[in-house]
Amino acid sequence: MTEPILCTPDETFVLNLGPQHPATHGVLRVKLTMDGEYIVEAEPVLGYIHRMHEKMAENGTFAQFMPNTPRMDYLSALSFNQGYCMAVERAAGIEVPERAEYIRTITVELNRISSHLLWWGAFILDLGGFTPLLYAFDDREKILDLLEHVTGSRLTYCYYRFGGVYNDIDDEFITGTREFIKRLRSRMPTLYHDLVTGNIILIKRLKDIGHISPEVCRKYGATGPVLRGSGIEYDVRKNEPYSIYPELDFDIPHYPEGDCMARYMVRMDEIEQSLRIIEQSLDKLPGGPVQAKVPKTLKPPAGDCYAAVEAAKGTFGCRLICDGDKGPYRLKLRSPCFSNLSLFGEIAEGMLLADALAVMGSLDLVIPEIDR
Amino acid sequence: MDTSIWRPILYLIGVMAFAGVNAAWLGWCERKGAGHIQRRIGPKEVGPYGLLQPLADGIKLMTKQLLVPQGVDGILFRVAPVLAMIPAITSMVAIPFSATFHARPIELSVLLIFALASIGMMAILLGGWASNNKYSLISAARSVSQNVAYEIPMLITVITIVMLSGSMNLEEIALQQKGGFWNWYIFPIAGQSIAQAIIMPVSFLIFFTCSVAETNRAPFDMAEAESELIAGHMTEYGSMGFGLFMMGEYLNIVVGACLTAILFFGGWDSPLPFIPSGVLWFVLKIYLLIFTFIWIRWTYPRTQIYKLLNLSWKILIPFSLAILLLTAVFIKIEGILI
Amino acid sequence: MSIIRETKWALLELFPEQKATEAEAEVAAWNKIIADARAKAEAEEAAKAKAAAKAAEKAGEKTEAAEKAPEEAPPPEAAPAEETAPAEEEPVPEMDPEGDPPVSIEPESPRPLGVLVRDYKARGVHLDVLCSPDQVVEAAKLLTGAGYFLESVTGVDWIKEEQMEVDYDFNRTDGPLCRVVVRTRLPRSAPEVPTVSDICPGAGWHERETHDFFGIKFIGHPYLVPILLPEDADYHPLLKDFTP
Amino acid sequence: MQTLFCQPAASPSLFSAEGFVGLIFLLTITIVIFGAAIATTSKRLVRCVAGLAVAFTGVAGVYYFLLSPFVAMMQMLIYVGAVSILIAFAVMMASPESHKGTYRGGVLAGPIGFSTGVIFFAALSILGLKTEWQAFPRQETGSIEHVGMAFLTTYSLVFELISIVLLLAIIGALVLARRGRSRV
Repeated sequence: MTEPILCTPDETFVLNLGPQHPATHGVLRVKLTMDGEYIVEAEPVLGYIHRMHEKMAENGTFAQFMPNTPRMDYLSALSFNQGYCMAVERAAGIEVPERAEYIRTITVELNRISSHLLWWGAFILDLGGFTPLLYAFDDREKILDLLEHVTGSRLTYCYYRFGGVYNDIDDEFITGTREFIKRLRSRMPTLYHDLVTGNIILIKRLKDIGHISPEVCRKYGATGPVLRGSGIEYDVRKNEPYSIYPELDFDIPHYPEGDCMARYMVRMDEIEQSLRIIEQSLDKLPGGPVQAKVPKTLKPPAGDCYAAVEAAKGTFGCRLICDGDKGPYRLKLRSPCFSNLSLFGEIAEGMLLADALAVMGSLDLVIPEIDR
Repeated sequence: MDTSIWRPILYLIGVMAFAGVNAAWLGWCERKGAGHIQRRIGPKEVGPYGLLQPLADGIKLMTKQLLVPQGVDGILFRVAPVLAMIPAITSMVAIPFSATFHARPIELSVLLIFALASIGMMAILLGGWASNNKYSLISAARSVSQNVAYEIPMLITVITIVMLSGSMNLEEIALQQKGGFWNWYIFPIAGQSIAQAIIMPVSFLIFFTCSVAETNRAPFDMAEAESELIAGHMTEYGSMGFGLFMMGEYLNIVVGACLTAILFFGGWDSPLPFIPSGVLWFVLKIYLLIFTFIWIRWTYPRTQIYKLLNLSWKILIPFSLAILLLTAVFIKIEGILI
Repeated sequence: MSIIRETKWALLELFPEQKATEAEAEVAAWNKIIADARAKAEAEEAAKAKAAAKAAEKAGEKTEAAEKAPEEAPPPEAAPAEETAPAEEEPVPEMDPEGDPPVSIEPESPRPLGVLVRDYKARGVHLDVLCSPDQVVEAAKLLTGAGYFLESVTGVDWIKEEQMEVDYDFNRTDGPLCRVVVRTRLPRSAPEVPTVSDICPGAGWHERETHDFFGIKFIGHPYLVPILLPEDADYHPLLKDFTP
Repeated sequence: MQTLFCQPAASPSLFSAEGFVGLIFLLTITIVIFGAAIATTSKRLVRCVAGLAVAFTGVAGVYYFLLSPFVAMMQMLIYVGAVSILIAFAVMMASPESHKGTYRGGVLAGPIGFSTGVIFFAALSILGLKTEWQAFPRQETGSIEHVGMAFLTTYSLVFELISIVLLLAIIGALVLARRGRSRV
């Protein structure tokens, strides 16, 4: 760690990073107090695209809120779909058919890969490498095509229903997915790892930069790849198994270094693990219905429940409080990036501007999800 | 006085035309090259293969209003883009395109190019400062510290070549490398002296790295690192102010490529003795070098400013000094032997 | 001991009354189990005496095993919790000192302060703590000391009851799963609760958000300014009587 | 050149090579004076530095006129490329705010400066007028060998002194820079 240069307060200046800035990936503003190129203090300012999703939930029925979920984290929309569905299913006591759970797993993992691919491209773009973004988009395009085929939309999927999924998958999707797995597996080592991961400039930019200790993660409640990059083997899919994850064989990649490179490697490995999960789910895919019998208007009994899923960025939690009515009495959406970003202020101190932006990129922020 | 005073003037006009056209279509080349590197097509809508895209861009830039934001230093803000362009164009005068195709023989053409390059640095500095924008200011500070750091190893490597060739005249240097590619300074096979044979490839690497850094190109584009500083010193510039900066940048690349081609690749000399040499070879070489610039830019991520400076101060400068010393020793030894 | 049991007993420190009754219930439950086991063993012994020689051998092994269990019973403090009334006539389910405590009965609303064990399948949480506002900091300290981290903070507006609720979701990253929700009820007219942001800095933003949406004041928060709402916002949109 | 000033009637036509050269000479002189004027009168430090750079460029032009391209180039490289940029750099780093004025000294600063300038100018003019100027034939082509030899033999002291110029520039820049900051 480089020590910040000691200085009197009047030698610092405030740099407004954002709300429109190439590195903030959206409308995030970071108020940086700088001493030359060193950051003395960093304060993220949020809320530029706050849309009050939680109030919208209270105003409608359970089903009416469904299309709001993909609008939060538009990059891993299905995870948010699933989190909300799980909360409602838990409250109403709905059992999801096995085939639907498999389909959910396949699609949500595809979505996770697409989210990680986009992050990968955008992160390298933050570091000044332009080309990988397009390679990532090339592969992501295939996922979008596949998901479009079953869900009907390309980005803001609203595919899951309480008690199942909207649409059954067909052979075209299955063969397409298998082909995609083969394709990505063949491209990963050359295009992704040889070109970028092994690049000396990239390694120098990421190694020993932005060290986040497990203690800091715990203090701020950081989850997902950020936490796993700090060496903690925590994944909701394994620690709090939901859906069909207990039946599948996959690992949780984790790296103890806690620097940007560790977070980078976690995500890269997660892509491979997701491929494994999809492959196994496709092999085991059972027959049967994809939608349970669910009453037309859901009226879960009064009470509250909590459901958490592993979204691409970390734990997405839904606290649903019902009062026996047609819609939620209160819906709290615990978004992963909100917590992940909150530690930025602490770790950015004394960092170079360029490094701080690398760290911000490595947190994988999606601003609509933070602001909700 | 030289009576052929019109020659440099006409040449200058020619060079200006060349510069404008070149900068515009280098932009096209860059976009097309980037496109193909990124497995997409690149510009294709305007004209065949998007060849008229630069025209469209130029018209767009020219018809836009030159916005002078509030709080900027008006004069310096307007002067800076021009200042970025002038030295770049002027240094073209010093470059011999072939044995006959040059403005006028300038004895110290290498020195002239470096002298003019230092003015170009001033443009970024003033433009960045006058913009009254913190990003621009940081960018100006960065680019100056970067240029100062990289000018030193670059000059030292040039001095080794000057020592070998005994001349600061680019024409003279090019002529010394004539007669096949094995005579070019970069190739260690059959050079004129032992010193060249051993040292030149390393020297070339240092020189090329420095010229990438001096022209503010990725992976050393600290001054306009868009994820950190938006567009650096050009953040506040629109229309032709921006256009001039861009043209200046492309011209600097051309000058850098020309210099590299002459110093290390024999200038207009053809690679094999039985093929006639000429300006075409020179153009081919510089465009190959420019392609390398583009290729590097679209392949590598950006370095970080302090690591960049460390690279210069801790690696390139000591190495280039060692090379300088070695060259001097070799030349002396050869002098004694012969 | 299971993590849920451990956490429950740690949290019961906050509620001495519930702790006392639970401990008593534990002892009673254990006594009953021991008594049952003895009775079972005796019955089996009687049956064994009647049985043939081969069957007698097998039954003997079982008795030994059954007799071992009561000896392992822990002292009352560390004893596993048991909330179902021990006096119930139906046979008490087999108790495993390593296992999770059984689910609490759904309490009548308004529920008393204390710790409840929830059905994870239906609720998504394991432990549900209702405490008074001034116990929140203590609870947070206990939980972070036990290796938990704060996942989120949120509020609920119970307008009919003229109350506000603040929920703190705790989770842990290492070891087995245990989700704890700590709730506290505040009067709706003056919702104030001490901040936990000095114990878990991550709470800082969540509390700011809750303040934005509900107007709940977190006493001692270092920087309680709007985070998601505009900086000059003086309204709290998640209140049930909010009209835009 | 003197003919140009003394005998305007006999001055060569503007479009001849001679006339054009004279024009360029006048231009360089104007650049020097213009730059110097900016450097001394401007209220913004950065503009002063820019003016200084302009003046240096003009001086380089004069050197070129004196058939000494090497010195002209060095003038550009060292004074414009290094000294001015160092100063400008330091001034910028001193304060991020743009409104950084030049430092105004006491009441006596103006008159003293002015009189020093006048005395200097007068002395130089007298010297220039009194000296019997004669054109030196150009001794050599200014090739690298000659320059190198000259640097390391006849003018070695001068060569070393150049480094002091850079040192002075750095110190001056630091002095300028520190002034804007709080005295710690």
